[in-house]
Amino acid sequence: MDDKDIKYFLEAALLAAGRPLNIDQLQGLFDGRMEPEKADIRKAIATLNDEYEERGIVISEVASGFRMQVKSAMADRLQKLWEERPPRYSRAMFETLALIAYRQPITRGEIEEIRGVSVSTNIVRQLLEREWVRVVGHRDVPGRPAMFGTTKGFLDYFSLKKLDDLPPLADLSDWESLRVQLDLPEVEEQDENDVPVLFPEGEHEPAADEELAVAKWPDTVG
Amino acid sequence: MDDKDIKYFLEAALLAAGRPLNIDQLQGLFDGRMEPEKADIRKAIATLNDEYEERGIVISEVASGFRMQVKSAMADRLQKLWEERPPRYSRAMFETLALIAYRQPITRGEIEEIRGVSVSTNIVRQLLEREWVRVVGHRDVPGRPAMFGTTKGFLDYFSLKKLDDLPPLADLSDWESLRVQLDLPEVEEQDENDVPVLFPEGEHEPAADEELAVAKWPDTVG
Amino acid sequence: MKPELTVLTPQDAPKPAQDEKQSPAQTEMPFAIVDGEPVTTLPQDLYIPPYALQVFLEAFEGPLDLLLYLIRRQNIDILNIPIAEITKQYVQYIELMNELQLELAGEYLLMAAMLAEIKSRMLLPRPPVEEDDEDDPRAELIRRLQEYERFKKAADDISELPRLERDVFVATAEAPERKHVTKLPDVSMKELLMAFHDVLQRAEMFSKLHLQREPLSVRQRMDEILARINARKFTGFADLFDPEEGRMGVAVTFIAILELLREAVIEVVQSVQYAPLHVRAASSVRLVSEEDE
Repeated sequence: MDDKDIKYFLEAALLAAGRPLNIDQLQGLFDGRMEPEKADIRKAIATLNDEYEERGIVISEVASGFRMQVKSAMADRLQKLWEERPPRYSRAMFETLALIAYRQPITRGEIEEIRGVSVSTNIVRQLLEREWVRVVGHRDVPGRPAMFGTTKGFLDYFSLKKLDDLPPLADLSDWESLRVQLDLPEVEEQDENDVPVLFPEGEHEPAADEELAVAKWPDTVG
Repeated sequence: MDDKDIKYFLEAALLAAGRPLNIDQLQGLFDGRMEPEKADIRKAIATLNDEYEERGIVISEVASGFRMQVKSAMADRLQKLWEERPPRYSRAMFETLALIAYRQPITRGEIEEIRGVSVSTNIVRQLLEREWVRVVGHRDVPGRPAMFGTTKGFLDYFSLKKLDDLPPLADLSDWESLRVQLDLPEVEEQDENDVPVLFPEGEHEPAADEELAVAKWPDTVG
Repeated sequence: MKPELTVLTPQDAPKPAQDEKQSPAQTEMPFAIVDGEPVTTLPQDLYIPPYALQVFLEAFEGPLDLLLYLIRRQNIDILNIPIAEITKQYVQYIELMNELQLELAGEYLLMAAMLAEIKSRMLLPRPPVEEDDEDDPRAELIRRLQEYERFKKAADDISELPRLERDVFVATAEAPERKHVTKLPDVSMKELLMAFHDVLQRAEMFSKLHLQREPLSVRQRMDEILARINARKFTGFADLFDPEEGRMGVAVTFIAILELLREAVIEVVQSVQYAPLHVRAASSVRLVSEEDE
């Protein structure tokens, strides 16, 4: 095993390990016969670091050994990598938010009654954490359930000056006019049977095609 | 930003990410002003791979994008790094996975029909939890059974770029000879669109990969 | 002497040898220990000692798999296998299982019945004219075996693909000062409205609930009133009205107060007759104002 082999083997080991490896561990990776001296290993690591001069990586020595890392100047420019993709809100979350917006103050029980299914604690927490809704009081019934209302933050997010600016309920029955009013994209014609069958609640990501499912309904919702 | 900068930035990004990044994600990492063309990114990746010729790493392209990985020759020698054995999977799981991969979208009932034995809930859960398969919809028949399909994660795990890259379904011609020898009638008339058995009512459009799976049939059946 | 037989569950299976890649065809882990020896592969012939039968059966993925095994292990060109012979062997297995009082899966019995039927048919003289294809169970059996074997093979092919964690390792480098930022999902008014539309439609379809289409301004005003009052002290009823809003505004405020009263969120009190009305949050209602959160 020549110097180059040792060098590239160590490089691959550190890149594959994803954790610091100490000199004994590095040495132990070699087959007995070709095991280099520790000094050779240190020399190889130094050589690698020289080669990395221009590159974005470096082998640094930390408490538990040698670790391959991205240089900090480079890491700064890579922040986007760690911006986690925003999770998608569920349909249940949107429905809950909409009910709070239009029917506030409203309790969780009342939301559940209208939706016909239970509202998970998680959804309520999401909405509270996002600071779109707040507890405005407690209803005087057993359990003293919290009543929810929307916040200024909610209005700000949707560029509304006041709740009044939410599209009036009545207009919801006329989806077409609402679409025009909100400047929503035109809905394509689609076969009746596709949409409802393939994407049941909860198991899908709300996609563009969902508009279609909704677009059909106005006639049924007097 | 010159070619070298682009190259080393991409290298650092792929190493820092530890997961496949597609060309859009790679491009998006650059500041708007210095954003290179996609072609330049591809070129830089090719150059890096040339430079890695002697080294133990390689950038490979899988379903979700480009992935920096340790070359397999090197990986064999690095087994000692991992104390834990890689997860092992049962044959039942692979058979189920194969049916989902080649015959998607497919329901559990359809899988059981072909395997001649029931599919345990455990196997389905394992596949879902590994995120190798997902529910792509529900068949519009009583019980509305879930239809399964594979994910990009599945392709990534097995170092495939697309479903087309799966090994072709075997052409088991001796079965055909057997059929002839036994003087059996033709098994079934099957033409190019032989999918109806498995995909009733045109609930999906056979994708390119399915044609691949089906393309072999005429020889053996027809 | 009856050998000791242990059927292993995946949990207590010993760490398998490195031979997975060499023999991926049958199983990935030893499925039994017979006489203390781990069994990792099926025998090359059909002579399976009865004591080991159970474990071998557990190695099969069902009756199709067993049948396929019997056919393939003949070590004879498949062309020369009379289906009757295979049937005989399969039925022997089933009988053996019965003798050993092994729990028999229904699928195995079903297959045995199907094979028995095929066998009996073959003993009958051939009908002079073409049989109806649909009625020939041999055709169906062969179709199923063929289909199953294709996927059994495909499963092997997939299991031999290079696998992350086993054959492929991702190369990573640590990024020291990385900050985790979780972006919040974007929500559009459209999504909100669609959800609302949806829930209204469901409510109307499935319940007697009739949502009133009241003007939002009342809800808004209810909100504003709630923000101004609290439970500890009284707020003048008249103070809630802003004459500058005009007749409409006053009416909206009034309806809002009535609505809050109806929902028992507020109380209106009067110390003596004709004294000014006062409003406060209902004793049982605790209001939280947005500012002091």
